[in-house]
Amino acid sequence: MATLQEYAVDIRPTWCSGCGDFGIWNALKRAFVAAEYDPQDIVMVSGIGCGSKMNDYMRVNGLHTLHGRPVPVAQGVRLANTARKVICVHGDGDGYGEGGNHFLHAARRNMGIVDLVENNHVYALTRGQYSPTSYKGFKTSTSPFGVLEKPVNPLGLALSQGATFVARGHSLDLEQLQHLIVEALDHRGYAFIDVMQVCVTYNREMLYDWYREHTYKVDENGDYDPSDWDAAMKKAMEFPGGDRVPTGIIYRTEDVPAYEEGEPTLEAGPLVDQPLRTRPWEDYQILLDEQM
Amino acid sequence: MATLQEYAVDIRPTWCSGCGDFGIWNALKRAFVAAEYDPQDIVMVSGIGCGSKMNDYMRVNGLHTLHGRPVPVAQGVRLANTARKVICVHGDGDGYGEGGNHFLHAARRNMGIVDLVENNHVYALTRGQYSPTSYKGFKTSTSPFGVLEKPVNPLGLALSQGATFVARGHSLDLEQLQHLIVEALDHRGYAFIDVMQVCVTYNREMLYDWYREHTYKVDENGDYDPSDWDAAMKKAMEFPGGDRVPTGIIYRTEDVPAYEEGEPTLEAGPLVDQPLRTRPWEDYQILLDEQM
Amino acid sequence: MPANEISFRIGGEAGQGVESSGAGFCQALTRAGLQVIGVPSYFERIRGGHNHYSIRAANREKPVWSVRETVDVLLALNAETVAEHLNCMSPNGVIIVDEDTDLEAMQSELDESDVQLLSVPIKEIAVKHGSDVMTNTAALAVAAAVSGFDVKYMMSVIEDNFRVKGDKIVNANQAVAQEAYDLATDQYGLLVSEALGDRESPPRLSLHCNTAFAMGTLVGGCKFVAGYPMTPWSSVLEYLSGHAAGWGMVVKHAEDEIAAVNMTIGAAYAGVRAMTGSSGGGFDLMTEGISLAAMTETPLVVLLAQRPGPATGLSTRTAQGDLMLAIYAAHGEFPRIVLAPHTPEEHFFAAARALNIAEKYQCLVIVLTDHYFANTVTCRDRSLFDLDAITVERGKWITAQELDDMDEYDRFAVTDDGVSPRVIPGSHPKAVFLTTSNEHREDGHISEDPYVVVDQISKRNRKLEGMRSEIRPPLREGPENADLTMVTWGSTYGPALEAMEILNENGGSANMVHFVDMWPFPTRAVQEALSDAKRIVVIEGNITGPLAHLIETHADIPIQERINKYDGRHFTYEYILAQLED
Amino acid sequence: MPANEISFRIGGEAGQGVESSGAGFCQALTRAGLQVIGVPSYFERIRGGHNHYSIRAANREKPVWSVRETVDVLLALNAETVAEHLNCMSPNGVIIVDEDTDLEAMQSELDESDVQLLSVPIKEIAVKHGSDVMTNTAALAVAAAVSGFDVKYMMSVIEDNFRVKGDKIVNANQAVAQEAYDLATDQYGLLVSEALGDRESPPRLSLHCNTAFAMGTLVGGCKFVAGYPMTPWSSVLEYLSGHAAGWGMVVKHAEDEIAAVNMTIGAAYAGVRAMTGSSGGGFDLMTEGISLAAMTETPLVVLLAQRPGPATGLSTRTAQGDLMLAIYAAHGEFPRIVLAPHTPEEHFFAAARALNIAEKYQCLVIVLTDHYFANTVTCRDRSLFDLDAITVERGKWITAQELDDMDEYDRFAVTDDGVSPRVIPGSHPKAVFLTTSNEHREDGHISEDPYVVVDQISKRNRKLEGMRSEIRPPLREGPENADLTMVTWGSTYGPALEAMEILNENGGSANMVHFVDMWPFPTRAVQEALSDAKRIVVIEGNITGPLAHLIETHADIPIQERINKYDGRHFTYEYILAQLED
Ligand SMILES: Cc1ncc(C[n+]2csc(CCOP(=O)(O)OP(=O)(O)O)c2C)c(N)n1
Ligand SMILES: Cc1ncc(C[n+]2csc(CCOP(=O)(O)OP(=O)(O)O)c2C)c(N)n1
Ligand code: SF4
Ligand code: SF4
Ligand SMILES: [Mg+2]
Ligand SMILES: [Mg+2]
Repeated sequence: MATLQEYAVDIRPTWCSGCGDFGIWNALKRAFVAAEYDPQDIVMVSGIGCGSKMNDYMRVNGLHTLHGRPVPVAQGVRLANTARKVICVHGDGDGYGEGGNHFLHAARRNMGIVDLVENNHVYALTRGQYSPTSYKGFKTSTSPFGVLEKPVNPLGLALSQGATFVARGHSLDLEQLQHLIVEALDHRGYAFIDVMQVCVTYNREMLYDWYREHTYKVDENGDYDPSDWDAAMKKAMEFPGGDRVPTGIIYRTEDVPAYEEGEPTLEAGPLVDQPLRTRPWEDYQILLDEQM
Repeated sequence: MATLQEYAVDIRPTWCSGCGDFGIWNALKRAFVAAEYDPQDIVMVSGIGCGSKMNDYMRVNGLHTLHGRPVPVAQGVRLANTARKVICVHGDGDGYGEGGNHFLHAARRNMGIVDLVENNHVYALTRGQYSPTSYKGFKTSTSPFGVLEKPVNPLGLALSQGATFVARGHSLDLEQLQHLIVEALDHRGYAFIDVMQVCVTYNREMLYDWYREHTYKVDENGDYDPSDWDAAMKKAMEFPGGDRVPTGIIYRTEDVPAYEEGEPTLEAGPLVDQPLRTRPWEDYQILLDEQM
Repeated sequence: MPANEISFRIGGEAGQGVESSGAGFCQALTRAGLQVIGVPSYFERIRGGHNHYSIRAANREKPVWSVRETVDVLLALNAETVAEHLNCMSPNGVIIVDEDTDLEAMQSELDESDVQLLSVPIKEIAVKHGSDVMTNTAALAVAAAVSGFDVKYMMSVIEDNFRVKGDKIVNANQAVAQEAYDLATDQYGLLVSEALGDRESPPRLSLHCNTAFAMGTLVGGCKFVAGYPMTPWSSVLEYLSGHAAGWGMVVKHAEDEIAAVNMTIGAAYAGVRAMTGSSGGGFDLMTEGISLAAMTETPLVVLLAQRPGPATGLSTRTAQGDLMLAIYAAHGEFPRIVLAPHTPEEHFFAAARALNIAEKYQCLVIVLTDHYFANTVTCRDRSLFDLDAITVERGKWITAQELDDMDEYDRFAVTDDGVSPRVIPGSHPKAVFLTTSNEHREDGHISEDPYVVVDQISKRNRKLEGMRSEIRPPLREGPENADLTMVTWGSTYGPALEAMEILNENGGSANMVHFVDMWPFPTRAVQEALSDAKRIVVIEGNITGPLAHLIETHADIPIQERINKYDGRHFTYEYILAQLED
Repeated sequence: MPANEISFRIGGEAGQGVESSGAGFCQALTRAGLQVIGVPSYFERIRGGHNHYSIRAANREKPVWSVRETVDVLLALNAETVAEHLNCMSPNGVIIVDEDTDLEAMQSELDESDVQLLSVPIKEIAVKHGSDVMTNTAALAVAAAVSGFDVKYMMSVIEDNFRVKGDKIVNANQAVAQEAYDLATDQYGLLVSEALGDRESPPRLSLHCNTAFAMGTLVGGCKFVAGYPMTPWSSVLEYLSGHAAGWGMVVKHAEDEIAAVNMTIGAAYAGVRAMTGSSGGGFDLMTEGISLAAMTETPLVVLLAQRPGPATGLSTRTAQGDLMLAIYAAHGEFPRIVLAPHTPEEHFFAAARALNIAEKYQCLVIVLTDHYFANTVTCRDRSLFDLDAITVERGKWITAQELDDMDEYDRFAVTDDGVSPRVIPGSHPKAVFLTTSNEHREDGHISEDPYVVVDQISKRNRKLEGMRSEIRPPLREGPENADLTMVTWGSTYGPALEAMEILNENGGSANMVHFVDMWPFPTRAVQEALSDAKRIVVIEGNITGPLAHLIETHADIPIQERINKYDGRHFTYEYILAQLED
């Protein structure tokens, strides 16, 4: 069984002290241990942004890609090697801005990857421009008079496209976040987690106090049914827009097969383990026969 | 007042006979006339696909762009000239596949453009591959064993991102479609119309009979309230997935200002009509002063 | 009409099956042992308009490499076809039309010409045995009859191609063909100067270059393809979609080209051979991904299927306008290979070769093709597609044994040749490492240290030396010393080759230097091949002349004469001959 | 230490305000009439790590064009700074630290060196009057004191820059500065060989090249900018976001670069001057859009701000690796202009010039800049930014009157120079037309007619002639005949210029050929400038040497010597001098 130590590397994160990414970092490592994965088993694909440096600070198979593109890269990894657990980690600018198209299609594609978005409501690594989740009126260097657009609703988007696992955590509740990640790792298809993340430098309006006041757990009364799509959509629409931020597993169904379950070639096992030429060498003459 | 004649050009559409794009073509022209627009007033921005050739067959200011990109182009046109009515016309592959990211952001941006998607559930111009709206199991040259993904739900997507006008028409009901376009033209912000379109060549499972059997109008009983968001989302989720296809204005609110209403520079009128240098020439010294 | 060859043309509306009829007829001609080439011309529309398909078939040993502009036998599926192509007819050429075709508008022109107009009840025959969609079959059978081409070859193609549709369709089509053939034989007999006949030939294929390329990826061990439809790349994606299951390949039609290239990179990183492709516009969108592959040293094969640009351009036409793009696309500095196959078998081998080179150097390989190649049917000896000639070279890998003995595995170890041994991520307890698009240390972790930066950039660029060794010199065709040297790349090969042969047969003196591997530019070989040339003419399907430019700038050989064609249409040997004379 | 100049360096963690202190100090030095340049060096992180800022200030008439690698006065905001830069100190150099800085680890090294270590209670002073964020102010004041630089210039900058934060902050900072200055003056006095002093100078600006470029777009009448943040382009987007309202510009931070370029094209089509930009990765994503602009003949200005690639590379470092990309990016064939300004004023004028050229030829203009330019503060005479030198040339437009008299307006009329008169779409009953990315007729409607295709392609490519006339020959600096000719472009200008001056002052014989307009390549002018050169050294911030390559291939001048630097760091004159000696 893996231990936290095995996930450690000899590199100090470059995040600001107090950054919510530290919490996510810890939750991820703990979840991997809790879910009994070895570092070998995991491919962590990230984008570009502060939080996308996550895999530089852990011992896992890491693939730090391009801004906005980790989701298709992760899907390629997954299709090539279904023996690996593929987890995507990236920021809100990356996931909902530059990478919005991949997000929407990942939600309906339902490939077995975990997609964790570190949603600090701002472009942090590029020093504080507004992001697709910044609230209307948020003032930044690219919105000196305040953002004119409604923020993206990531949960609503995922749900509307048929996502089968939709959750929200935040970087200040490690225990819940770890739980969400463990559940996501266990999900059959696309497991989406929007993680509201503190950015102490560029989003000083959403710090500890803000979270304490605004977040609540959907299952705090024990009466929330995450298999109820309508209820889930209601929860999704509470925030952004309203004042209360629901967290927890908002929606989940295990009834939908993952994309790769339907892919005929993968019936023979992980692609990377299959021989380069699957069929007996003589069979390849068929390809020529077909052209005669 | 403009007449249908004024919208005519001397070019025969290249569409297959029986193609639903003919219906949309007629509905558009009639709507422009009904809404009392001159050809001069309209900029029709299209993508690439069978239906995106729309503006080659009409006398309007046409901008036939790239596959997947008409929406940002249209937004640029709109910001540069708010005196024009900007209408985007493109296919489902264009709008929901290649252009998905622009769609999702247009919905929340709420710029005053009409966005009409000719949704024939297939890539027609490239000869029949599956599209993001093709139903699960649809067999095409790129899905010989049937599509593995759930189709995109365009209405749900728009609604989840705060779209202020969401409608569905189909290419066989010209009257309704014309009405929807007229209403969309009259809308303050982003007016989205998903138009289910017959493709007689590549989607032979959704022809006239299919439409007759499956479509219905949300307001057929006169008791549908398009300002009720929850009801709208319910309608949106009926199709794809279910067997009945709701049509009509699914959701509408005029309470949300258009993006351009909040843009300070446009308070002085359409950008293209403003002088290149807005301020007195001496004022430009201020720019230098700031750097001293 | 040249002896022992016939130039056919089939014309009609889009949707009338012009292309499939043409390709099927090519197949029949190929089965008869003839030399055949078939080229469609079609508009960006699904129905209507005017499409046509040109076939040149010759009863000779030498392959035919180009269609002819003049037509010997025209199958006019509508009146428009007659109007459009009447002026291309060769003396005493034959035009086959349905008896109901209304030719009144061009009657006087027809009367003035010497064409033999055959008004045949082809539709009636079709409907009699099946339905009017079989009219093309009837027309082809008539063409066969008057050309002295045995209908039995048509019969065998009908049987094979319509088998999936069931016996009824096969039988009906065959009945149509037989009746039309018999009627034409009776009524007209041979109407061309010499019967086409048939000949003993080794087994041959009749195929598109895109198909050949796609086959090559399967044989070459490619396991993963992601792409997005775009003419003329789509047919590769479609062929492979159809051949994935059962052939151990996963093919994904993605949401856009950006997803496609990034999925491909993900799969290649995970350890499988992977490929993507597009045409210019989609390729543009892939360039950031290409740059990611370069930084992460992920092997990547991209098929760039050219069509006329910029932007949407002419989506169903051909061009060679993206050579410089292939060489310089994507930001940052890194070495790459650009190949430009020129025959079906070269496309076949190019796929496998590209996969090998990409893995050997963990680099980008772009294969340049074009719309002409994608859609032209060529008959080629089956023996040219020697499967055993395709080997798999996967480059440097580190073994589990070696890992066991290592302290730490460095994915990006600085090596003399710039190539660092790979391993499947996660396949061994020590095979756990970071791969990043940022500049990085040997172990893969991010670094901004200037010494590390220099080491890694130098290492990556050092691969160029090895990559250069993969580059083949330009091919030389024809006699060693000649008065005229035609220089070509890609799809100008065939028309130029035929032009050269005709020149030399007629007492001229011409040879050819044909580029197959475009980049790194084979400067020395080009200088060798061209420095003694007396008259160089560079022939390209573009306006700016990128190859001429590369030769001038890189090999320092002045190019005085160029033949550039950029009307979206392919070259023919007649066109080249005419331009040479100018 | 050279006479009458001082090399300062401020070092500390990211988040300690190293850069803003540096830039502010540059401003103060500029106000004192000195010649100043300031260059930051920072990591891709928001807090922590080690950043520093180098300033060179000289009391002379000649501008300073390069920072120095040796440091005369080091302001070490933490101990790490001392450790990192100790070996760069010039003889008797001064190091300023807070008295609480723990230097134990390097005490012996310090003892061995001849540096003058000043341990000053700067934090205490800061806290006393305000808070510890004012420590930098105190440190700067100490540096001023020991350098013989009057604190009053700092006072004026504090007043202006902190005004928005209120009087309290202004006063506190000024009190901190005064106390620290007085203390250092009392305690240490002048510690450098010569007091920096001040001098009478014409009014000057102290600015970044990105700022200059952005200002140029405003003055040049640009009305619309869409973009997506990416270092080092972001600061243009940010400056313009801040200056849009009130200056008649609309600026849109879009969802991605693809949206950005397409919005820009939409706006330009609609008739306003429009611009976008990015760094390499974002630029890659824009290339399909660029191709759309080319086909639709929409004027488009793109700022391509280089940083080291491929992929993410080094986001906060500098490089000149995208020249060939700028020249060849985007599919299809079309002419373009590539400009490479080399000073703040050139950036300023390049913006306006690019907007003019783009409209005159309805073409693409790429302006190449880089991370060094984006972040370096240079002081320049205000008179160099002559607003009246910026004229607006909008190219060919058709008037309402002309339209009245016309049968039909052809947006893409074939003309001799390839440029067709424009009109605002919909601005006149006859100004209603199609613009399409497909090949098209003169009236804009789609066409596949081969003659139409050839006409339009020729027309578009014919613009090259006019565009070529816009290209300026390379600049020549230094004496006419020299033993050494340094060839540069972009940001190597300054360091090479200083190197040249030093060489010539020391009895050497060097001159410079500096490229300002990169493409179409000014072949003839290059040959003129270089064919008699005795020893050519091409100096570039990249590994493959694209400029050297262009000179060799296009101007046929062999390049034996190159100085290439690709560690992500900028050049200095010292580096160039050292390399030349090698
Ligand atoms: C194609 C491209 N565009 C832009 C950038 C610049 N960029 C790097 S990170 C980033 C935004 C980061 O925001 P987010 O994804 O929210 O991550 P955060 O830093 O907030 O964690 C941007 C725009 C890039 N690297 N590549
Ligand atoms: C970047 C890019 N990728 C791909 C294409 C090829 N392409 C042209 S139209 C089309 C799909 C058309 O489907 P849709 O948008 O649904 O329109 P339809 O033809 O069905 O009306 C594609 C993939 C292209 N032109 N550009
Ligand atoms: S800038 Fe924000 S997101 Fe980035 S490391 Fe600092 S706190 Fe975290
Ligand atoms: S292929 Fe389909 S969408 Fe295209 S023109 Fe024909 S019917 Fe219409
Ligand atoms: Mg963020
Ligand atoms: Mg479609």
